[in-house]
Amino acid sequence: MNPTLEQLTAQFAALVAERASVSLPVVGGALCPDGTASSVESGRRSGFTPDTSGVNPDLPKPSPVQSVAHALKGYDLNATVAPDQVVAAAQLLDRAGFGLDAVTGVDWMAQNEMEVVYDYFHPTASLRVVVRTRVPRATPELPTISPVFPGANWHERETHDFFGIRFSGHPNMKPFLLPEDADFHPLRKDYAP
Amino acid sequence: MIDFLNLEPVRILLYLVAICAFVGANAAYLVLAERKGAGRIQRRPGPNEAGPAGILQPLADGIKLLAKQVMVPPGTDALLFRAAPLMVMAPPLMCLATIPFGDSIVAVNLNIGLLFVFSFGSINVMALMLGGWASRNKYAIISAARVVSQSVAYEIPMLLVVITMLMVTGTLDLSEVVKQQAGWFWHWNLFKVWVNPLMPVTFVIFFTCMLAETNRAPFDMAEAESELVAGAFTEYGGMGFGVFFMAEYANIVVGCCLATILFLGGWQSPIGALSGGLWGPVWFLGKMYALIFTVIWIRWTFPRTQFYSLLNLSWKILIPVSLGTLLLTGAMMKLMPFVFPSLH
Amino acid sequence: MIAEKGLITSGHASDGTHETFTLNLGPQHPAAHGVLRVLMTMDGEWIQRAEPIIGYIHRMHEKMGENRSWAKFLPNTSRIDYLSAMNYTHAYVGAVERALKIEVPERAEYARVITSELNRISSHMVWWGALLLDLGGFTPILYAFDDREKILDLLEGLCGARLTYCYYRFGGLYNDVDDAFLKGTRDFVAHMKPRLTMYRELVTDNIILRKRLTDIGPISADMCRRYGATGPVIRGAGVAYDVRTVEPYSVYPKLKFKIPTYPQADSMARYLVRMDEMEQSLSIIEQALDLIPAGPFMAPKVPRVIKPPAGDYCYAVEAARGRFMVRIVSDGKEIPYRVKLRAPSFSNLSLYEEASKGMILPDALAMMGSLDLVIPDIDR
Amino acid sequence: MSLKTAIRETYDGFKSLITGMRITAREAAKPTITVQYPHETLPMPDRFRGHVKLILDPATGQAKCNACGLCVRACPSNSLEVDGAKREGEKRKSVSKYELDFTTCSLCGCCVEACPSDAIEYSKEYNVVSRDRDDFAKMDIYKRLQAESEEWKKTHPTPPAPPAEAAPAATPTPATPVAATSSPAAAPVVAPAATPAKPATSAPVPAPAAASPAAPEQKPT
Repeated sequence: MNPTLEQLTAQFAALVAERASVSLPVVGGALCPDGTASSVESGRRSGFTPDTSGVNPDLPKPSPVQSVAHALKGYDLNATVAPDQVVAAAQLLDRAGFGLDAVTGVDWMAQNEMEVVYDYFHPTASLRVVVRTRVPRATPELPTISPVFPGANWHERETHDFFGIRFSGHPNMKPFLLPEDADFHPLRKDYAP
Repeated sequence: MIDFLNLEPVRILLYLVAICAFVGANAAYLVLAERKGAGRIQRRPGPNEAGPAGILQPLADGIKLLAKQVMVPPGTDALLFRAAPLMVMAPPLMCLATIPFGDSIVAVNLNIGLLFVFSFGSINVMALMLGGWASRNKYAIISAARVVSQSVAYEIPMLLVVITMLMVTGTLDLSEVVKQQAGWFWHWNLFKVWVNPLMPVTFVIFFTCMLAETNRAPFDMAEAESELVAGAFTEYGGMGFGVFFMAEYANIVVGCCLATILFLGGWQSPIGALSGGLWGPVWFLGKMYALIFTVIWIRWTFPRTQFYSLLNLSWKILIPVSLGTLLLTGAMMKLMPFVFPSLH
Repeated sequence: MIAEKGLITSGHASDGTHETFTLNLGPQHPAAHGVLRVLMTMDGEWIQRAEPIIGYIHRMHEKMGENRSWAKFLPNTSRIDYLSAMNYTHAYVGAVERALKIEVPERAEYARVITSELNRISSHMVWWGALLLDLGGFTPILYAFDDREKILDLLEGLCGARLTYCYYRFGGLYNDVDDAFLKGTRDFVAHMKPRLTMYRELVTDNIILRKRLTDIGPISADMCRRYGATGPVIRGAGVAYDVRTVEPYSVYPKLKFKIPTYPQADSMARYLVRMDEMEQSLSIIEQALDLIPAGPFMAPKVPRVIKPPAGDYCYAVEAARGRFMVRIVSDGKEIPYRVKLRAPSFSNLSLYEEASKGMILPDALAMMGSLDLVIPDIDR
Repeated sequence: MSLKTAIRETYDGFKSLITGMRITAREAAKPTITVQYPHETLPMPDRFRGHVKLILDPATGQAKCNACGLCVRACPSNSLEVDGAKREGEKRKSVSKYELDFTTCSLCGCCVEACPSDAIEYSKEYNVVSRDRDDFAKMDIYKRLQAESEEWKKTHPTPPAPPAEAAPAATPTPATPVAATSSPAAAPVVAPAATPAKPATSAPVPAPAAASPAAPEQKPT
């Protein structure tokens, strides 16, 4: 009944392969959608050195879908999808019986991108899946997964508060943790209090 | 001088003052007893700073409440808002006038004392309802609605029990009820199982209804502070609140007095002897305060009931059972008429 | 009983003809533990919609993490959920250790398990008392605080603080567990067992409490999954999800303990799960006390300046309220690039709007109590 | 629900209520467990983390601290302000200003841990009160040390003192149960010091900052 890591990896590989035409280089498990910068270059630009420590060495090279040693990273599967695929990824995990752990962002200012990270847990199988996507920093927008996981409602509102990432189709994108009149997004790297 | 004291208006006036003082002192010191009792049960000393062992605490509380401004929130019905504390205090005072504390210590010995007490006791709910309604507060009005349905629900089994007792005693005169229970403690109505085998159950029903009627835990729906902040009293401050508080304790005193008279032999001694003169009030107050202590004990032991369990308890358990005892008593009267004093 | 309540509820709430009103519960309300506000649309005493509004004590711990060094963020972790500070520090310390690949000495790991479980018991005691306070029972909280005081004294003697311990360090502990603590803990375990029996007789068996919690606020396993509710909430729905076994950390694999689950999925099930967890925690502590080895309490090679290699690392622990996860993103510098704190109460509360629909007000508050919310944990 | 189960439930329920009342009655018979706080206090454990304090070097009667500033850097909330100056005839710097912003201090203990020369420790004072915000915003730890130092000088008239003789004066003894006294006007009022040998330190006087001997380059706080 419980999904296995292999199944999930295959399913995610298939999901990502849908966008094979826009297959993008990968930095440390994270996607670099501008496509022009090589991984080393973008790493140097941000002062971010690629990390392949937790990557299963059996896999040939870093790919958008990696199985990762839990002891090294704290999760088992790391999948990077295109921004408009997050709902498909959520549906895939919903069918496999996963629960939503958290939605959060990371501001990669040097690369001019916002990363959105979806954490999933499985109530019975010891599996943790991380789904990532990147959106341009100037227009951070991606679809909401709250119809699939109602728990995402609050997490997405929080992410919107902190990063200014808009989740289109969200039922209630009101200020959440910040004051109602707050026009700043504190977790953006260029925010100075 | 003696003639002067025997004049009826003077006697009434003196009793009135005494009853007011009794209610005031009881309210003040029952609060302290409540807090001390809660402290004991929770293994802490309770209030112990004001005076030796905290005995001046009620005074300090009283001064604090008196010194506070009485606020009338804007938009309320100011007249009713102010009237509610008065209305809540009046019924227990009236009731106490007919309670016989001893052989001859009674303000007005009415021959319809029981009826009098219950008719005035029912007014109480009006005051809480008005207070809650006039506060113009959502919590208060929810509480007011609860109080009314709770009061109605518990009036019924209580009166059914009282009718049972009426059948047993055959009189509405409270002094007469006590006189019938003279002698050893098995002459008390509580233990008269040959009159009605369910008599202890009847007492438990009466006691439960009394708790519910006086809004005491575990039935304190009116003041369910974790749900309704302070219920009907939310908007009251200072002495307005203080009067509600006093009335609660005065009602408990009335309820426990009634339980003492109806079931525990009033001012009669439990051991047959030592019943004359000053012993009367001693036994009476002893029994009454033991009941009040039980009320306090119950409050600090149980969580609050849910509202529909409270109504279920009344409609599904207490009313059928009290009807049962009523019918049983009626049957016993037909079958064994010789044990009933009312039929002699 | 459940059909009865269901009948009353649906009869009112689905009928659109009733006039509704808005009840603003909080942010200062005796039943909201802390500054939580719930905006309720009521039909009489029935709740049509209850929307929790949070953020009143939001402190932006995650931003604080981004402008101080890795070690300086340690004290913050005790202040997120102040009732299970040990567990929270454990998650953060564990994440950094995972990044630095530090091997923590066994003695330190056992000490962490003992203190974490003590902290879990003390947290459950506060919940127990507070729930009973919500239900109008005043006395249990003082009994619980009496016993909790013993835990706080033990932990104070160990690390000098009573609530915000900040006891774990990268690679070990702040100071060694002394014999006085170990002996005191043994005594506490012996003291606590009869007390738990007393708790059961006084409260758990009480008919009033059972009536108030049984069949109230059903939260199904699927709902837990969709909302990410963890901890006693999901275990009260019959799912044996516990980070200690699902993603084993520290020395938990070496210890034997049961994961209490109850399939009823109501408030009583969540209540019973926590009561059983206290017993299990006592058993874990007993085993850990027997197994704790002598040895160092700090890893030998902890760098003076913490600079985890670039990448992101997660570490999840089973805190008293459920799964607490720290995700750190490092860019190889002295200061974290991003610290994400995944708080269990946040997800547990997010299902409140759906779960409380059509409930009567006191039941909704009883259910809120059974979720065991800590508002600073939600607001972070 | 049949009548039998209804009666059964009523009976069990009633029994559970009686059990509950029996338990509270039993607890009521036990002695109280509270500490009557202002009248009696508990001893602080040895590892109690109060606010930070400077340690007196028993050999010299001066602070051990050499103002290296590691504690300042370790502090997560930037609560410390330390300055040092070279005294005449001494090679190394010694502390001349040690101010703690107690309003932001979270008592985490990072400073004590960071100290390389074990020159600071936790005090056992926990009921620190004052009417003046500045007593906390600029808590002068160095002033307290100076007061201790004065005491030390009284017991050691001829420096340098032999260390063995001086040792007891600085050995931190476990805190004794103390009554929280109302030290009259002195602010911050603190519980009497943990070491009974030094009664005069219990209430440091809020003296102006000029009293510290040499601090010409104090940064504005």
